[in-house]
Amino acid sequence: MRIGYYPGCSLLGSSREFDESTRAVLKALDVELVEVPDWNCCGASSAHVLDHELSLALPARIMALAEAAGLDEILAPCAACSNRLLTARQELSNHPEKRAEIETAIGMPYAGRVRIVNVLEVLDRLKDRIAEKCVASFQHSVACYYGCLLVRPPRVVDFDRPEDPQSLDRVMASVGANPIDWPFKTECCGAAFSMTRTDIVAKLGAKILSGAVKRGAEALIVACPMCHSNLDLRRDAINAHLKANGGQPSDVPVLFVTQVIGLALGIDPKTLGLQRHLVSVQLPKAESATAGTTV
Amino acid sequence: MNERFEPKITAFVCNWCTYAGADLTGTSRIKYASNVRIIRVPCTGRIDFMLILKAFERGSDGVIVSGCHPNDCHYTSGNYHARRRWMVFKEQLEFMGVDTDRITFSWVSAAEGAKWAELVNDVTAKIRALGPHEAFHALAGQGIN
Amino acid sequence: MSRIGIFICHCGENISATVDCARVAEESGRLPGVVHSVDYKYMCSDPGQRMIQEAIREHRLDGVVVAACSPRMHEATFRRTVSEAGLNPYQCEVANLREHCSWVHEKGESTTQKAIDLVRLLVEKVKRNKPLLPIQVPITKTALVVGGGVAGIQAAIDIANAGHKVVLVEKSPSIGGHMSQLSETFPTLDCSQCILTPRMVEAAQHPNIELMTYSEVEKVEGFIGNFKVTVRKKARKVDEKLCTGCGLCTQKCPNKKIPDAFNEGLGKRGAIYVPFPQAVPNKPVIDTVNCTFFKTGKCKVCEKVCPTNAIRFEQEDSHVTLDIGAIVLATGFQLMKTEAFPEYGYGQHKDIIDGMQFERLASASGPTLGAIQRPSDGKEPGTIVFIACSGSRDRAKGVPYCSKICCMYTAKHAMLYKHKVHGGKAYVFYMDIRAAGKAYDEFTRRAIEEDEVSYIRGRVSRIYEEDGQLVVKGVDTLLGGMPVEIKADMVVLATAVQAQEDSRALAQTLHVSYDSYGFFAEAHPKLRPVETNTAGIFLAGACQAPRDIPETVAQASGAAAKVAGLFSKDELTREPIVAVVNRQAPPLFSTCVGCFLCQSACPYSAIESEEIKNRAGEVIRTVARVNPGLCQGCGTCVATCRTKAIDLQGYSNEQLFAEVMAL
Amino acid sequence: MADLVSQAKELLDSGAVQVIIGYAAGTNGTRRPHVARSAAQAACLVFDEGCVQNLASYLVKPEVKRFGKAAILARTATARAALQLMAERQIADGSVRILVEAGDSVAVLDSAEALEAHLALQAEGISAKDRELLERLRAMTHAERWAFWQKELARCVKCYACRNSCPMCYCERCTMDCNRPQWVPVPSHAVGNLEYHTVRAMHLAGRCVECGECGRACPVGIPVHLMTFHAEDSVRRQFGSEAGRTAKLDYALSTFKPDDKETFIR
Repeated sequence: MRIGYYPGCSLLGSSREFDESTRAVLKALDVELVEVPDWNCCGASSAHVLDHELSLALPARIMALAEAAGLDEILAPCAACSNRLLTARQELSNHPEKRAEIETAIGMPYAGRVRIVNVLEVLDRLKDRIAEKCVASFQHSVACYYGCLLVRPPRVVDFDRPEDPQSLDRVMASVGANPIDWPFKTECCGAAFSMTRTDIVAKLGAKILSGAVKRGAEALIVACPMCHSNLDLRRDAINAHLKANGGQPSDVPVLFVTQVIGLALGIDPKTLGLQRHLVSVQLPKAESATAGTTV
Repeated sequence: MNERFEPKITAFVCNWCTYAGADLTGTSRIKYASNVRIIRVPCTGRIDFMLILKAFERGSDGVIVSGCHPNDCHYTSGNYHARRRWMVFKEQLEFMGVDTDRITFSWVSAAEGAKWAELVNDVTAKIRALGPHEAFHALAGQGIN
Repeated sequence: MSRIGIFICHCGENISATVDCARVAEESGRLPGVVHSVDYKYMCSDPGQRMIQEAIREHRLDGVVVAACSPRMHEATFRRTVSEAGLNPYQCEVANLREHCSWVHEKGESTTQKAIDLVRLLVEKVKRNKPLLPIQVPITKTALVVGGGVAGIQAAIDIANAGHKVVLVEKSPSIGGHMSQLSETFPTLDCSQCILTPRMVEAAQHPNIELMTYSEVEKVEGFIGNFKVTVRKKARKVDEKLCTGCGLCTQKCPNKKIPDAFNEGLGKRGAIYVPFPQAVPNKPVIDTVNCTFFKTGKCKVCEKVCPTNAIRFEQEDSHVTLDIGAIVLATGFQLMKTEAFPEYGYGQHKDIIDGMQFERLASASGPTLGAIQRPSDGKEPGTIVFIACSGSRDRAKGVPYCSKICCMYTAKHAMLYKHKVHGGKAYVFYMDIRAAGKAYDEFTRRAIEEDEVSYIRGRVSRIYEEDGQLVVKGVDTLLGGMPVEIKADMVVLATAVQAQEDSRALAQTLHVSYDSYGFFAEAHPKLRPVETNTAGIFLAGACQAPRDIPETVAQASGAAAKVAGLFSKDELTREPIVAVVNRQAPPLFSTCVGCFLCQSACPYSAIESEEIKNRAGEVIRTVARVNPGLCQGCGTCVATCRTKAIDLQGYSNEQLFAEVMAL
Repeated sequence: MADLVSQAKELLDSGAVQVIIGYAAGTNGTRRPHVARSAAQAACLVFDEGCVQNLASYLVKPEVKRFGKAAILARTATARAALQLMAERQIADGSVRILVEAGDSVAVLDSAEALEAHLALQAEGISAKDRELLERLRAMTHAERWAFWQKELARCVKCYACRNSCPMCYCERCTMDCNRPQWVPVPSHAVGNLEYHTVRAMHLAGRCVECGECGRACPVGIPVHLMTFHAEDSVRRQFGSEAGRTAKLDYALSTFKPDDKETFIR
């Protein structure tokens, strides 16, 4: 299996471990990742509110480059990236008249052939192979946290059930984890407010975190760099908010889905970038020998 | 030839949807090309494919066939039967080398007065660009073998 | 040679402003077969119509073309005009010079030329028109009402009071429908049972009404005035004639753990049961799915206790065929289930209920005898949240329409709660308050102002359980979009009103059309709201669209009036625009070869087979025959027939061919 | 086919059938239709590769029907025609014995059900040559196809041999002979020829059993069968049904599915 790969900026910066673990896991699953050559910013968080044409042109260039490279699928692990790519792809396919304009802007042909997939789709597809290659089952109760961008807006992303997604739960179950039933799967984490309004992030993050802990989660599993940042990087703020409001601070770790799969496949924690987290990944001892990893 | 070619367009429309839709175009005073002549039938299911051939034989440069949208047929399913007939008829004409760009099939409901005007204008412009239906006219002009 | 008269109308200036009417009259007058051609200011006026009639007499016209507005407007007028002058009405055609010409094109030569062409086409057609006679169809003066809710009951009573026989078919064991489940009704808060029960009894005892409960319509054949309806009477397993309705069997049934559908699953009933105490008829049925005897072959307690030996375990479903003249569909609605809401916990949480469940809780005859208790632990909820538009006006749920009744019943629910739970707190999340109706807005104002129900304008994004309570997360859009969180003991979802599960199948059985949501389609949304497109079938109540009780009853009476109108005559006159299979001189008899490929093309099953016999009674050939009572005149068979053996009167092959050849 | 003659004699002698429609040797090694009404007449029956003519058209002829119960030698196309004729109520189920090749002898199929079962195993009958011709025509541009057919149809003398040889063209009064209105001009004329062949193809769409008899019958060698082949193929491709495969009436042009997929209606 050969698949295009678009890491985007987050995976080179704040979420390097997502990039590292994705590459490591897919390599272990015999998937060849072909990085889109000369890729650019997807335009997330600013382009689509400032300049509509730019918000189409930026993703279009990425997809056009992938087409030129002979790829028919791009894996964009970052939820914001995949969302922007999907949005542009849909708009250009619904309005073919805009295509010419965009082609002029990016200076290359764009046929709209490339499909965009997120990391859950790919892992869900591979779950039989994962189960087959699993050497250390991840026997922990986990809260699968999808966030907003993976499933919304349903008309654009057309992925999983928008109100109650299941794919991450399925993938987690395939490596022996116990995904808990909880109502915060798609609640807002504060996303881009991570920098500008940490107070909001603390409030929203506190809800999600305490909701998971109360229902017995030993780890939160995410597939979006922003979710991870808000729940991991902003943990001090979240805990402070919890403390101030009569809640219970928590050091439950937040893992990328690829890191969990990596551990289950027996990949070295360092390769998976577990050491990069601010909340250290300490899991209670489970029956499985390798599960109680401390990094 | 300075004079603009004015194509002759014949429309076979069902009484309940497209005919009424064209009435609405009128009551809404939406202007459209005057090239079209409407022949009213109760239902698209009634339209014998021979009528279309005859319309071409009589010098039509373009033909419009229009009725109720699927599931909206006044007679519940006449348009579904018509749709199948056109699906085969169109392929057959293409096989015979007849220019099927000159036949436009459409669903125009009784509420789509604007769509009717747009349809007639589009078809008129398209047929004008294609020019007179020489191939068929030439046949009609030929004598008996 | 034909003698055609042409009458060009100016329609004031509506036509003459862009069409040179005088020239149209002049040029059309030169067409072969045309003996008279004039133009006039208003053809549809009295002098205009007289002008046509005089011309018919004077010029011995055998065909008339009126070139005026759309035939959909005045074809009937002009056909009447010519028939008064002694011409067959179907010898008159109307050319559409207004809607299809003068109003849509600029003044000029091409517009006048088009008008001339349109007239010419119809002149060629009318030359081939044949005098047609209206079709007379006898009427069976018995009505069938499908559905025994308030709509069906009202329609049945009204038709019966007009002196006609009615068969009222209801699929459940009792008539009464959803209205019998309601606690109180808005905006008067009178008890639903109290006003409905007398009507149920009236329907049951009316000499003109035959009640068929626990029965379903299985097949409908025929046409207006002459339907043949097959009804399946489901086996009650109880002999209705012997049963006195004493209720001993229902009390003694040892299996009392079955969720009670009448109480929306909030109560339990036995395997032999009467749906509710006031049921009509008050005769029990055995639920064979749950009955111990039918599951294990042992028990028969009901049989043992029955004082009249009315239990019939061996009873089977039976079929009855009815001759029916008109049908009223009153099959009602269903509520969207709470299972359809993943964001509100998929219906998994016992204390998140729908509106009908709340009705049962609030009903004095309900499982809690009218006490508001939450289903999970029977506690009285101190805080209750009502969510209007649950599923309604929500494209993602496939219900973009307004369910119409929820604003009102939610206000009623909140009010009933406040009246029963003093000191309780009630919240209502809403999008808009739609309280258009007599005394409706006053009612919702009363809920807000007098009963102090807190109305929050906004949607609820999620409900989840935490620490034994339900956390309702929503937004208050009047507070600048501030998030709102309410810890509630119980939540009531005013779920969307939807078409019945089997409405599409029933519509197909009856050949009536339905909309994309499965509601039956009326013939015209404004002018024919109680009729369907199928002649002789009428609509009442929420099977057509969400309706409240007053509207439902009004529509039921409207449908009943239509039926009574139909039954006021012994014969029905129908338009002769029907298909006919040709007849030829022997030995051919007909060009129909009897392949019957037309049969499946007919949307009305109007094509029958007919045997042509010689004098000795031997069948010479079998040909198709169109039943003129069933044929609606679409002409699909005509275009299907290879030998042109079927033709459509009024739009015959000759007529259309002539029109095309005149192009 | 050693047993054919003895089987045929047996059928006639036993009174099971009164007439056998089959083939006999013609001139120059060709095969011609042969109608046997007695054991003696059955002696010259043959059934081999040369027997290509679709004999089903004889089944509906009153002259043949008059003889009594018939048996017919049938290759796939003839069998399909017989079944389609049953579906169209032109011959009654059980009134005809269909004799199909079975090794050295013929198998006798005496019901529509048996015929259906037999045909379920037979592939469509278009020859490789015709298939290739069809593909070549389909690959042409509109203008080329127009030129091709105009050149071919210019030779048509409207003798109606194609119609008369077709087992499915059994109408007693054809549309072509209809004169009120005169849908298609009587003489052979450029417009009339195009209309006639379009009508023929449309009337056979969903009913053509793909025997190619019309093409063989054409005295001036126009490949008229390609037009009906294309029409039948169009139905098969778009609606999935095929003529002469079931005795249940399933005519593609008088049935429909609400979700029939087309791409051209706007």
